[in-house]
Amino acid sequence: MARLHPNGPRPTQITAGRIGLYAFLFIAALFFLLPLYTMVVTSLKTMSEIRLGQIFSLPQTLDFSAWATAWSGACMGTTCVGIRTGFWNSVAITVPSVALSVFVGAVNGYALSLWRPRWANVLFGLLMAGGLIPYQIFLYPMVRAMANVSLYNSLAGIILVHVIFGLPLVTLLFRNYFVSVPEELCKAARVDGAGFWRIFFEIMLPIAVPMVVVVSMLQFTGIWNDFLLGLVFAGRDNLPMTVQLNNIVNTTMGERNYNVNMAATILTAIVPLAIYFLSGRWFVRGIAAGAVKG
Amino acid sequence: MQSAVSIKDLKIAYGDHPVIEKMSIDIAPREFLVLLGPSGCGKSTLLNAIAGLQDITAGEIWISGKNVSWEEPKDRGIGMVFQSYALYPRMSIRKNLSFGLRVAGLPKTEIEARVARTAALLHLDKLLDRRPAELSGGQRQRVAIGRALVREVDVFLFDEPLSNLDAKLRNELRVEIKKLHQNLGNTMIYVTHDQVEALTLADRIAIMRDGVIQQLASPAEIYHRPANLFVAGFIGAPAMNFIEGRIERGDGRPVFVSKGLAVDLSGYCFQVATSDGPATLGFRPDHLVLDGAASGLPTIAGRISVVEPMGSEAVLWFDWAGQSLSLRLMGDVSLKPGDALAPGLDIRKASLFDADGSRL
Amino acid sequence: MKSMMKLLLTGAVFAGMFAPALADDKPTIEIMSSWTSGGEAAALDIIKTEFEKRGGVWKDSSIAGFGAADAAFQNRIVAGDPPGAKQGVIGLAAADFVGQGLFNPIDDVAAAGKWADALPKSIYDLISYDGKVYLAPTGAHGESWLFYSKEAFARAGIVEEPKTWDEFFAGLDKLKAAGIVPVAWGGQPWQQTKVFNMILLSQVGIDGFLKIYVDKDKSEASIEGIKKTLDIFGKLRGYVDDGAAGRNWNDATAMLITAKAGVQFMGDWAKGEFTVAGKEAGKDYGCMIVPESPGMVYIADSLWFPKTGDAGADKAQKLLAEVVMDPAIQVEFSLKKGSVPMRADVDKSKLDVCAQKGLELMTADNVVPDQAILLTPQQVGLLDDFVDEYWSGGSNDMASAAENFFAIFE
Amino acid sequence: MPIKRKPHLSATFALLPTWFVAVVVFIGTMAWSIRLSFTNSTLFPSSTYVGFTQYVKLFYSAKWLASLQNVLIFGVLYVAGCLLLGFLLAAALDRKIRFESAFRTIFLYPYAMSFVVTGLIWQWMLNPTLGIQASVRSLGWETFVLDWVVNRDMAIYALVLAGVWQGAGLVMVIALAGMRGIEAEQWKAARIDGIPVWRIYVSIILPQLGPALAAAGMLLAMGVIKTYDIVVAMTNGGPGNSTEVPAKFIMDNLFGRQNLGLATAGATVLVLGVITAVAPFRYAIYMRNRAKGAA
Repeated sequence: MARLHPNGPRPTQITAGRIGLYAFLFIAALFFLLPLYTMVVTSLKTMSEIRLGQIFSLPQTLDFSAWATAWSGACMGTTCVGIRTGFWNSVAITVPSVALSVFVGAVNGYALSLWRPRWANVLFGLLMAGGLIPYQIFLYPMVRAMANVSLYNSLAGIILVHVIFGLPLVTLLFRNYFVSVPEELCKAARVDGAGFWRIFFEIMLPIAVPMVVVVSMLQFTGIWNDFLLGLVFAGRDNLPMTVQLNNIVNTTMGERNYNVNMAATILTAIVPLAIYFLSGRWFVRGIAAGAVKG
Repeated sequence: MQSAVSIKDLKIAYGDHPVIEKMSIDIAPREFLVLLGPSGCGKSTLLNAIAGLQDITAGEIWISGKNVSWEEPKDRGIGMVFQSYALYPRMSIRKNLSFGLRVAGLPKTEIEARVARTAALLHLDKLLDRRPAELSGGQRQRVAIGRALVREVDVFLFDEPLSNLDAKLRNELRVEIKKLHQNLGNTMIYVTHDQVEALTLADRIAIMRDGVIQQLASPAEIYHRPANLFVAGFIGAPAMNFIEGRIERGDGRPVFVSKGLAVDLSGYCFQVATSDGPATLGFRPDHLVLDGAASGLPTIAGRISVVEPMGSEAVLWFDWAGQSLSLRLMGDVSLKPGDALAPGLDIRKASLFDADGSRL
Repeated sequence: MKSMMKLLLTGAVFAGMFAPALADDKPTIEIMSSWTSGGEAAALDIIKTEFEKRGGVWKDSSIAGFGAADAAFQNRIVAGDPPGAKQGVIGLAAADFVGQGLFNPIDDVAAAGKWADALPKSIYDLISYDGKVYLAPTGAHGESWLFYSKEAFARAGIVEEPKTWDEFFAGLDKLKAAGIVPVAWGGQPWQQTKVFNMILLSQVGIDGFLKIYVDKDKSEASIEGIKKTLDIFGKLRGYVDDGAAGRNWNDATAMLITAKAGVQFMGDWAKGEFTVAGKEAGKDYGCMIVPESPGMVYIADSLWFPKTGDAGADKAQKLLAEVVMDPAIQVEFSLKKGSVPMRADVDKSKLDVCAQKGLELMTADNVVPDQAILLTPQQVGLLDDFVDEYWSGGSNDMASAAENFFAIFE
Repeated sequence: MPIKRKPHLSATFALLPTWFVAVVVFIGTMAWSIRLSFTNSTLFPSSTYVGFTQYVKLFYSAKWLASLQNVLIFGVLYVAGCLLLGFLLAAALDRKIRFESAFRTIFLYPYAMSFVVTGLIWQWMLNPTLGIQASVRSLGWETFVLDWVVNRDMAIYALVLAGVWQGAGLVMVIALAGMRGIEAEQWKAARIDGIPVWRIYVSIILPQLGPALAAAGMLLAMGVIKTYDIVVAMTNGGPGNSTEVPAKFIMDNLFGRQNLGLATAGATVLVLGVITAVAPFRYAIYMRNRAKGAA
């Protein structure tokens, strides 16, 4: 074969490395997608088909009835209304919890890193230690305390609990973010006469938007997916979707409808999933903007 | 006359670690004071303390006849420019300029007028609606200066404002700042580690080291009559030449003696009475005369090692008694490395320091 | 933030003030149960319908999973805001609550309804603490059942229900030879413990069983019984499939329904799964008490009545206790739930073959209570640990295992 | 005259709620737990002190000991696995490939799923009679074995697998962000030096991502100690004690087994253990920062 005389742009080549790279990515994608695929196909099968035990096979006929049942017909105890009602409870719990905890976390991070009041390091250390305690152990005393201030079994109560348990993580993330903000910015604003809150709202919060996005998404996922705290603190009128999902999925002696379970599971996960699918790029951007650093 | 800024017995410490020890300075109205020193000397800390951004441990700070030691920065009547510009990234230039005024609750028309005025002064008119990220470094620093100007205060503080800029921009902005000072006539306190900035801008320079002012004087005084070895060595490029030796009074006239060199000191203007003892002779490269024999001055003979032509001038490095000395020449040079030379030393322009490094 | 918090707090307080005002006068009760799946919920609905018919207002707080429901219930008690009724087993599980004075007695209802006559004595004792009746029993589940797939038995050539463990294991071998999974094993601790108990009962008899669990008797006979039980229990390891560990009982039942497996040890609630799949007792699948067993282990559910400090709720609790013990309701409830009525004086005709067998044993008092009734919750947990450790540890050292067994009670 | 300008009151004030939470909730709960761990509390707190009895019981409990060992294995492998897979995925995505954003979304979406869902689905997938094993065998490979969930020796790795599936995406995003932040000139320099691509990632990029990966690791590690949901959903601690974890042990004893004393003893041991393990690190970082600050 005559060797080409190098001239002009170098021809692009498909190398073995390139093929290997794509092979790796496709295999990884398969690994990540397989569970979701399984859930979706199972939710579209009938129970008799599921009993055959071929979890990866496509459904013989598409049967959407499990979805309808999960959303509005599945029974929990003596009421059969599906997980529909829990959806709005989850929204009512998650949205204010996320907003409040992002706000408190941002203030904490800002105060701890840019103002460093007395004992700031001690407070931060305490928070980090608190973040390591398994939260099950908090239930008992927290329930007592919440009952004492009449917040037990209330929306405000469950929101407060989420904010408290979210504090270590959100504070850590915001603090690490604000540490990288030049101190001079804060000084300049003080010379301009702005106080603690003014600097926070007009200068620091706008800078921290990427971080707010990241923390919001992390918190949203965490709070939306929470089961135990919602079960214990929310009260029967505010039970989140996960508790209802558990009522459908988790049964000790009753029969299990796997198709309904899968449909209900996907329905419960659909909001955080949608958020990641739709605003994943903001999440990535937020992290790239220095949201998570050492 | 009342001082614009007055520091009285100021002490600043981080825990047990003192940064500034008992410092007092008076700065006159309209004065341009430069705080100069190597990094870590406490100059920025001092500036921050004046601004009210740094808590002080003891002492007082007065601005325009008012004790502001405990005041918030905004109440001290100061404007400040930072090294990193510290522009608010999410605000337009207009908002950046007007932020302090809005915080202070000034009427809208007044704010607009002031912003317009400042923008015109600093040629920022066309940039007002941009974000900081869309500006060049020089433009950003002009905005930062504008943010201080727009406050229309008596005292401006600059914290190494030009350090982040490239050499050309630095020169341009330096001139602008000087012009600004001449036109506005405010008091300015300017922190830098760049001696050229200090020498060109300052009315007075305070040279600091380890939290202590080494010399507070006009640029000329500091250049020509450094108060101690540290100041002498810190100011001037290339640095001052030093020769260690002794002062001896053989027949009543003081003579500096070192390695075969003997310089008659009768022309030197002693500040203090001296006795015999070890001393350091310092002289700037430009205080050597190339042709020593012709000038009738004491000569220091050596051989050229390096020639640095710089266009309008040149620096010659030559070896003398095992150390390298420098000499500055105006105009073109025809000398080459290896050539011998014996420049003359004008003792009236030289400096003498005692064993502790203090000027004699 | 502060004003926002304040707003939230006031909102919550207002909501709290107005909510109860909606349902006054009528006896209102909040029921916390773990009966959430089809049959269970339908059974609960029987009680609910009757309760509402008699003028009560029913607020459902169902939480699936006993662990989750227990956690929620205990936290409600801690908060001083208990529900009006909680579904739970009879016996020692409720003892601590009663001891702390947290439950209302329902003595007058029991006296008026002559519960002492209607219930087997052992049950009556287990719902009474210090001579007072506290719990209203809903129904009992037989737990010594061995279900088998008739199709699988036919394919393996097994014609008769095995009478002894030896016959049983011979049958299992036949199933294995026929390429069928012999035992559809549910490898979860609570299921395994139930199997252990049914075998234990078959080995030590009713008195021996009670001696061990009630008197914590550690005599030679008891130790020997435990060893024999462990022997049989351990043998079963050879007859289960790979997927047994962690398997839900209903998945195991599904293996019988599709004739992939031969037998399953389970409580009578498994019938519900067969029924849903359209299988009929006695025709498609068989139910028998495990070989050599003189009786049946049972678990009995009841309603607990915490003190709420609300007169309306007290009234409702009494009404609810009446409803639960109504003979007709007992049968209806059991039909839906697949359980056995508690009362001896009910109409048996509607019950299926299996339930009738169970009720016979019940009325003859040939039954022993499940460990959840006889042991404290700590001990129940340790027993689960013990059985699970023996099963999955694969050890055959019965002597030291028997030693460990008795350590549970220390 | 002592001069003490008032410290920044607003900042102190703004942190008051957090102080309240840290002191009352975190320290308060710990104090409460420690106190109860010395009592014989069962269903409700009691004030009969029994010394170290609960601790003795705790360390005689095979379940507890197994749970400590398991959480250690799980924690190390889970964090390491997430970091490794996350880094590899990020490096692959960094190679200017097509459909990058689609791949990125696919790798990240599991992070939106709860551990409960993750556990449930992987239990299915790894179950030998239902999941991957059965499907592969039905394709003809009769000896294929993937029975991690039900295998006593492998169950803990099944948890790791599910955990990595869920958490690797987060690391991938963080690492990718870090890679994009690395100066192009380093790539140019490395190309001129003729260094192979993989070598650049290992020797040049990886060290620079150190802090970012450490932060990601910290984020994941904070979750490890609380590992509960995934275990309950996937194996419920079994087979045997092979996947028992401390948080589950505590939860079980707190409610189901009505053994408050033992639960609080477990919690105390766990928290003190973690603090003694973490404190030296934090102290080292603190001292390093201080040294930096003073210089």
